[in-house]
Amino acid sequence: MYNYYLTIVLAPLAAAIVAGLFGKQIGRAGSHWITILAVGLSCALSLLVLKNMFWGGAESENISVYTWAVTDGLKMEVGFLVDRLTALMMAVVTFVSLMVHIYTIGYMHDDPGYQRFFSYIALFTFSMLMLVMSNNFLQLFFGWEAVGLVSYLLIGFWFKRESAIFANLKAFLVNRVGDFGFILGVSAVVMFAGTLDYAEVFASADSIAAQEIEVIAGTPWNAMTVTCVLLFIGAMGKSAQAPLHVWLPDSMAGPTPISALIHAATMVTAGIFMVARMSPLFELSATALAVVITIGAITAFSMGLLGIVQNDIKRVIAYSTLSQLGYMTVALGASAYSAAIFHLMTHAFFKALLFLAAGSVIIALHHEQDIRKMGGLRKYMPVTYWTALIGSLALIGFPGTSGFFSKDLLIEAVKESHWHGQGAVYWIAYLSVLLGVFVTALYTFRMFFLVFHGETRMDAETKSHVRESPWVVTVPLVLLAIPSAIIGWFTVRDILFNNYFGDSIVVSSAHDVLAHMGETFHGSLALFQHSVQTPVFWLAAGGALSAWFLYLKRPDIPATIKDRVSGLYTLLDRKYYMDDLYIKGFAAAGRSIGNLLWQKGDQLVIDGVLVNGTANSIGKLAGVMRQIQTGYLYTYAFAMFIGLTMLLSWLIWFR
Amino acid sequence: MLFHAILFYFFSVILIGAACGVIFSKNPVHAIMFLVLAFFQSAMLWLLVEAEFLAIVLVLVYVGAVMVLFLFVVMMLDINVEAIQRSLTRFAPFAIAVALLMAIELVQLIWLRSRTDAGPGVFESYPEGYSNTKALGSVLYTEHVYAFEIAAVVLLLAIVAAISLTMRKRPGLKVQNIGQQVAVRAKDRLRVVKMESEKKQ
Amino acid sequence: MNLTDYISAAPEITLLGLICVVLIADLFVDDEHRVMTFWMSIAALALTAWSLVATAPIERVVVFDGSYVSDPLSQVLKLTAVGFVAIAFLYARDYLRANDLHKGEYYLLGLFGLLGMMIMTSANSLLTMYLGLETLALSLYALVAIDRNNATAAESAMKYFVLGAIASGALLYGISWIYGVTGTLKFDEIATAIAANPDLNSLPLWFGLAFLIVGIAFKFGAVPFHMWLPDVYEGARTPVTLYIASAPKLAALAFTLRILVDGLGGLQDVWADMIMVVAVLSLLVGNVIAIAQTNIKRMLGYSAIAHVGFILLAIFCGTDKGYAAALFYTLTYVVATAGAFGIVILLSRRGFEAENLADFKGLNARSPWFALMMMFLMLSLTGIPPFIGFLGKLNVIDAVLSSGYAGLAVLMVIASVVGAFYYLRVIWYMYFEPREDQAVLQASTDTRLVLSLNGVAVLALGIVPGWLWTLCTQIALSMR
Amino acid sequence: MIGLQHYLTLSAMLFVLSIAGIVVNRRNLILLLMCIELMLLAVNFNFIAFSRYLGDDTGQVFVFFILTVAAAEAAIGLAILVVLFRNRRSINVQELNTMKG
Amino acid sequence: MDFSQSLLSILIWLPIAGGILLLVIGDDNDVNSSRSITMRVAALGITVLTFVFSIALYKWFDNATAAMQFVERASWIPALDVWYYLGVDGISAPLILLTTFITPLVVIAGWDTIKVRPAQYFAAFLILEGLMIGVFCALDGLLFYVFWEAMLVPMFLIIGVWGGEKRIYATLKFFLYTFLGSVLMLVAFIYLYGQTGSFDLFGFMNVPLGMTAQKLIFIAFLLAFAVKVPMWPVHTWLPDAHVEAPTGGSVILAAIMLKMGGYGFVRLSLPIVPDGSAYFSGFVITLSLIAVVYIGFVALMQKDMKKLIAYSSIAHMGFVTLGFFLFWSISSGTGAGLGMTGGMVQMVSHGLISGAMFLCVGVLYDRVHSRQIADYGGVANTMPKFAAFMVLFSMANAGLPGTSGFVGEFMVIIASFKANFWYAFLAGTTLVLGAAYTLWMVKRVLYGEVANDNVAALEDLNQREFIVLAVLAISVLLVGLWPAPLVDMMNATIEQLIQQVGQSKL
Repeated sequence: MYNYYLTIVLAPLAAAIVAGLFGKQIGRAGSHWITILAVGLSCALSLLVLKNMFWGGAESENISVYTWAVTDGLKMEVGFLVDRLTALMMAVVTFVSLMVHIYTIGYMHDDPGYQRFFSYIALFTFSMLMLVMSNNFLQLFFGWEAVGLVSYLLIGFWFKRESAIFANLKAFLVNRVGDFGFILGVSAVVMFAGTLDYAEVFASADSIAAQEIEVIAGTPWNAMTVTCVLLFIGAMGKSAQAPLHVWLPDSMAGPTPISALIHAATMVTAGIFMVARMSPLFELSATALAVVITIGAITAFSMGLLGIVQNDIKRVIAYSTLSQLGYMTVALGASAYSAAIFHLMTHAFFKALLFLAAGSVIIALHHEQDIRKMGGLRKYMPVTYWTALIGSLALIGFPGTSGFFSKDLLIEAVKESHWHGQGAVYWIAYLSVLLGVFVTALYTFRMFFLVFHGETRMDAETKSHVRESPWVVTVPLVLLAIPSAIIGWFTVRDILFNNYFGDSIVVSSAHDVLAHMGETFHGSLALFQHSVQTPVFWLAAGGALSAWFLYLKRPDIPATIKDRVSGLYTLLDRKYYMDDLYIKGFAAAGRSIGNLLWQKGDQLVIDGVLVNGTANSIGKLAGVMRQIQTGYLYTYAFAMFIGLTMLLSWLIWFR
Repeated sequence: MLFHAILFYFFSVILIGAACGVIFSKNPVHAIMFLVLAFFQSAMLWLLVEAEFLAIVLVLVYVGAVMVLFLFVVMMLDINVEAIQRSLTRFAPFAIAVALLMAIELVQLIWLRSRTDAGPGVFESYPEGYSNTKALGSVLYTEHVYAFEIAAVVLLLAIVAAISLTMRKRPGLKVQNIGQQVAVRAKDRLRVVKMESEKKQ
Repeated sequence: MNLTDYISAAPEITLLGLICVVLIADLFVDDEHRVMTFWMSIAALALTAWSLVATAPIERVVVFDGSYVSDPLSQVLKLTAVGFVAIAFLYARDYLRANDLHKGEYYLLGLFGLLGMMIMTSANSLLTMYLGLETLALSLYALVAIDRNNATAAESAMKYFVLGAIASGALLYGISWIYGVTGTLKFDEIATAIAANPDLNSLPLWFGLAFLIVGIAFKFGAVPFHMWLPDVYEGARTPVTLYIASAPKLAALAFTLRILVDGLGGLQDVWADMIMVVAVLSLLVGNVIAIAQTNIKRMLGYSAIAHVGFILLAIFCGTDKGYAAALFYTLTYVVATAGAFGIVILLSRRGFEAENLADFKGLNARSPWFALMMMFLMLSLTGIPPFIGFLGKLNVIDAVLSSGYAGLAVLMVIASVVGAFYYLRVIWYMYFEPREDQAVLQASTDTRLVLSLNGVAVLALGIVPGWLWTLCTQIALSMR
Repeated sequence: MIGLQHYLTLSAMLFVLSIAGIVVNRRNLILLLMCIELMLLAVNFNFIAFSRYLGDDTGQVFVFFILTVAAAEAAIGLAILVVLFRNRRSINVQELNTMKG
Repeated sequence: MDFSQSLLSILIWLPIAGGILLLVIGDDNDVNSSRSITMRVAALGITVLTFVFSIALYKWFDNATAAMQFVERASWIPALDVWYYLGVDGISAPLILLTTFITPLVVIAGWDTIKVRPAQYFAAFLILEGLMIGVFCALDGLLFYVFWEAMLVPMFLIIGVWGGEKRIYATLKFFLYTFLGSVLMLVAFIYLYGQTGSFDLFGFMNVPLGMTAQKLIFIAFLLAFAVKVPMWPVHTWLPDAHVEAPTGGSVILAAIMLKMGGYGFVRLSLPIVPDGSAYFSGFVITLSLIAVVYIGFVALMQKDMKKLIAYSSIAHMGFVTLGFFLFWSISSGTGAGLGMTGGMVQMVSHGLISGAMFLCVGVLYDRVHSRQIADYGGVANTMPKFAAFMVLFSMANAGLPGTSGFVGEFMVIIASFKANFWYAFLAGTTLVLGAAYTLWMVKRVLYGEVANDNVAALEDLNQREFIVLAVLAISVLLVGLWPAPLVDMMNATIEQLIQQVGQSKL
């Protein structure tokens, strides 16, 4: 299997290098072919690996590829840990990536940076695979940052656009804030476990939990809590959890395919994956889990609300992604790691689908992204319409769709988690995710109705050109719609309750909500049948109906509401002023501190006073001292005279 | 002894007075005269301690030669005495204070610190028939012959230096060159020019 | 008086005889062939050097009833002095010729000065020391004023003369006290007297010592007895400055070592303190004021003051290492400073004195080679390795540290950093500024050759300094 | 009883006076030369006094040489003075400051 | 052919001799004249040859031992017991390789852009190269100092002659600053010489010293090395020197000369005065952290690209000193070695990255003659290849894993966490600050619409520039992806160093 793994990882890398360095030579077709073939190969092999795991009963493998460096007893290696969790992630990543590759042929058809784009997304695939397949923290961090890099490059793909290059810088920096926590977390791991290797770290998890660290002198904290919280800060950055979420909506400035791939399906879920991967550690710190669930709950609800007021189609989906990531995080905090990963998977499919559908709409409308200028596209773009509908239903958790299974059970798990959690936090989390369902449905269908139903609001010029996208666009839509619709049915039992993940996810029995739920789980069908009895269903339905009522039936009401609660609206419209906080607060403060230190510290005090000051004062001293050399003979003689007298005085009186 | 002391103080007071005169007199010629006076007083004082040879040399060399040289230079330079209004430097008071300080130190040294046994050091009188000149002469050319030679060098050097500094050939000076005059030949002075006789116009 | 006395003093006698020969021969040389005098002087120097080598004593010899001493110190200093005088003559020749100053007197006075230096180096009594000093001083006064039509030269000569006379007056006064207390003028006898009677080590002797130190400090140009030095360096014509800046430093060193070590070694704890104060002041004042200079001769004058600080600090240690370091430092300093003035002379031409720092602008464009040489010399003076000046500083600092004065060592190096500025400024002008003077450098081949050798020497010596240091150590050990 | 100390004191006074004379005089250069002569005279006093006190002739020999050298010095000093005067037409100490700083 | 016995001498003297040869060939300001071409080819040939010899050094280097290798020992100044004593170990060999690697690139980078006195320019670099290698090889204190100081001179000239407008201020500041620092080191050396009777560095390491002496010596060393590194607050010479230096000068300055300081710490401070180092370790760490944070903020606000990179160099070198001095803060277990290895790797990596960054700026400067960020914008439109390189190096500068910039930072942060959470916290801020100042510059320079006519007229990299940057890019990635060969070279030496440092000399 070792060669398979290497191939899975290196094929996209090789393709990326070829397409990137020799793009001109191999031409546009050459570059998309080579990358698609490479990613296709990866995908096929990943599915093979997944199959072996799922049905073949293959054991997880921990392989070292090469030694990166060894020093001072710390072994730093590059290697693969392929277990069931990894296998699932690999399959998801390569599959979505492949779809996006194909889709890109159509989407980027006229772009001058065609080869570059393929190179980037292939490189991204490589990076993401390195991340998920890693068997140690070093490589994890490598993948972590590498996907960040590609994300940076892709958000700024259209580097002439001010918004794009602003967004990519912002994305990178905000991610870096997370990485800052993450690297400290890795350091903590090394400090307490003395190794970077997952297996060894997990093996010594108990000893870590037994240690203490005084971050603030005099207040010993549990080492595991510190480690996990630091690691989770990394996850917050990558998975865009509040308050480090601000980069994700802006990242929509990049081309739509990468919004689908990176900013919805794969990269942003790296944080979720990482926490799940670190479950042996997080399980040992209740405090860390409480932090996780709190952050997740805040993100899930508050980001969903923002989705309602957005008018940019991609931004709506982006906020939805934020909200869904919040859901996953909540699940992590509830120790329902499997549920989080399950939702991660289904979300990857339907959110990629939604983005690609949105992209399809955007191409059709010549890069118009404002949903107020759309409407009634149903009749022009049937394939897009239907696939988008599937995606939307999955997103709101319409019974039977993949989203239904994952979200419904996730919420259930959160509800259940109160019995091991720390009281209020879990109730708040539960409430948030529950209300979030309504919100999700509301903004999803608001967007859906505004885009596809109602009257057409675009100008005549555009209208005349609107037609369904080419097959390279629609085929991926269809291919993604299939799993979005049905995959939940087949996998929910195995993933959540049949201990599919085995050893790769560790849940202490005291926290094991899923096992608890598993006692009452009677299969997908039963779940489907009981769906109408759950508040989730009614909330979702309520949300969708409200959307229908407000945006199709009575389009005048939203404006009225807007006026009534203008304060709230402004708050939402300004995204809780978070951007202002970052840009006018932190960034501006950083710049003024920089200026202050530079102008006052470096230039004035150090250079001006100390360095040049010394030099100048020596110069001035020279100027003063040379005055003594008057040129007059008597002064000279007098100096000698004084000198002599001084010597004599010293001898006679002081010696 | 008392007489000796009276003489000493007499000459000393004049000597110091003359020295002050040198320093403070307005006219350089007066200053030179004061200096001559000082030298004379010194010679007297030296005689008092039986350093006859040096006393004589001082008068001969200094008064007889050096001071004359000074006088000569003052005259030659034709310094406008009126223009040189004597005045002291700005820090003269300060300088005098320093001088006083130094004088106090020296006096303190001489009288208080110089000897462990108090009381002035006494000059032993020379025995009868002692010749100061002879004594000096006998060591000068034996023990100090090397120094003596160097002194000669110094004088030679002074001659060379003084001449090289002050002697100058003035380019515009009209002087006769006797040798040239004597060696002159007629053809050098007289040129016989043949020319055509002029025709009458 | 016997023959050995005269054989021992053969170098001085030879030189004196040759001076007389040159003096007379010069009368018969007309202005066009004045270069003959130069060659005769060189020949005289060569003969003197030969006689020095030929009569080099195996061990310390004292003759002329204790007036004259010949030992390794005197031999080495005399030989190097002869060498530097020769170099000075060579550098001076073209300059003098170009500026209508080419008279026999420069060489003659130079030779007289050399004789004075040799007498000083070999003096074993305060009397001969004084006479040697005056021989040197009178020659220098006259040399400074040698350009009779130059008002600044005359002015500086006058200043030099008056202050020099005061200094020798003070020196004499000091000598009289030493004589009065110890009853002798000979260094070895003074030392014996002090050793024999510790009571002598008291204030009267100290006062005498203080006056002697004034003389020493003046000769070296140490603060606050340095005031003459910048004016003389600036005012004198460059060849004269070159002369004053080089060989007489060696004589001053001999002067100091003979008096303070040979004679008054027993009073080391007294003079060390005085020397230290003077040295530290020199170090600071010299380096700081040099920064403000725009005239390179004056700047080098202040730099000389600063370097004297180093030399005196080495002597201050009062150890063999210190004396060796002082000797080493002086020798190496003189090499560099002679070269530097040589370059100044090289840049000058008829009617144009390359006195200002600005005259060095763009030298690299005019003559890369001599710019390089000047850079070597400046770096050596700064004390940058691998140039010899560095090892000089190293040895002095070593000596100071070995005597336990870490603070002084730090002060010394910091002063060097301050000093680095003005040396670097010369390099800056040569390399970083565009050329302003378009004239081609004119110099005869032998001057160019020797100047190049001089520049390369600071590097070569820096790379192979061992023999010189060994020599200096041996000399220091032989002094007592 | 007149003895060593008296002569030394006299010499010291002369010495200090001569230095002071050089320092306070700001007009006439030739006066400086005379002060130097005075200074040497003071030194001579010292030597003679010590020589007599010690009963040693060397001191007097020294004085002899000082007189010689002083004469030579005076000659050169006056020569320089003459050169200076020829160039400057002045022997004013206060005008002797073209070089400074 | 076995020349391993004189390999180090060859490495030192070959370039110096080459420099003299170039001076002999002489200057010709016409770039295309045959003399000029001969001279340049000679310069390149010599540097490449030196590099080839250094490969031999790498080949024959024995990773297993901490002892000095390729030792050469000959008496130099017997009177002072000074030896021509050379040798390398795991901490000097990588730096020598770095030196020989960077210099040919500098020669290529200056190939035809230096119009004035090219022979002197190249000669200065060659001589500088030899001297720098000398510093890394010297095992005799005096020899070390000689190379150390002599190095200043060529750099002084490089900045002064071929520098920018304020070059004279900058170069004087550079020289005097570093000179001031190093003279005190000389005093310390001489003191140690007084204690041991020779300048042998091993003698220095073995001589017992009292606490006061150790403290004073440490301060003297600290000043010398802190200026060189440079550490806050003695860093202000660096931005000026970098900004005014010609591209090659900036590259050498950043890539190698700054390493002298770090090298000095490990070669001299730590083993010679372990207790002094222990006493001051907290102080040094504080300064290092200030460098990381303070300078990070300062770099953010720079308007001049070179200045920005210069400031970023200071911040990055903060990691080096931080790594070296963590030893005493780590109470138990391993980690100190990690810090030291991290510091060493950071030095090598910073050499590559900052060199590359300066070369990038040089590429732009050669075309537009401005270093101001504001004068650019949208360069990626006209110079895509260049932009790719610049982004890569910027990322490396920001410490992206997979590039060499990450390796050292990673190790040092891990080690500092072991020492103290807040050390790691402050050190870690570089992840944000480093990215912020580097990428903000990238954004303003490379991205966006074409800002002005100058940018519109830019031509992409020529072959020469491409080769230089490509070689650097490959090495940056190589070290980032597989630092093991580099780290293995150091391990044994650092292990021994740790032991040495752990033993009190009191």
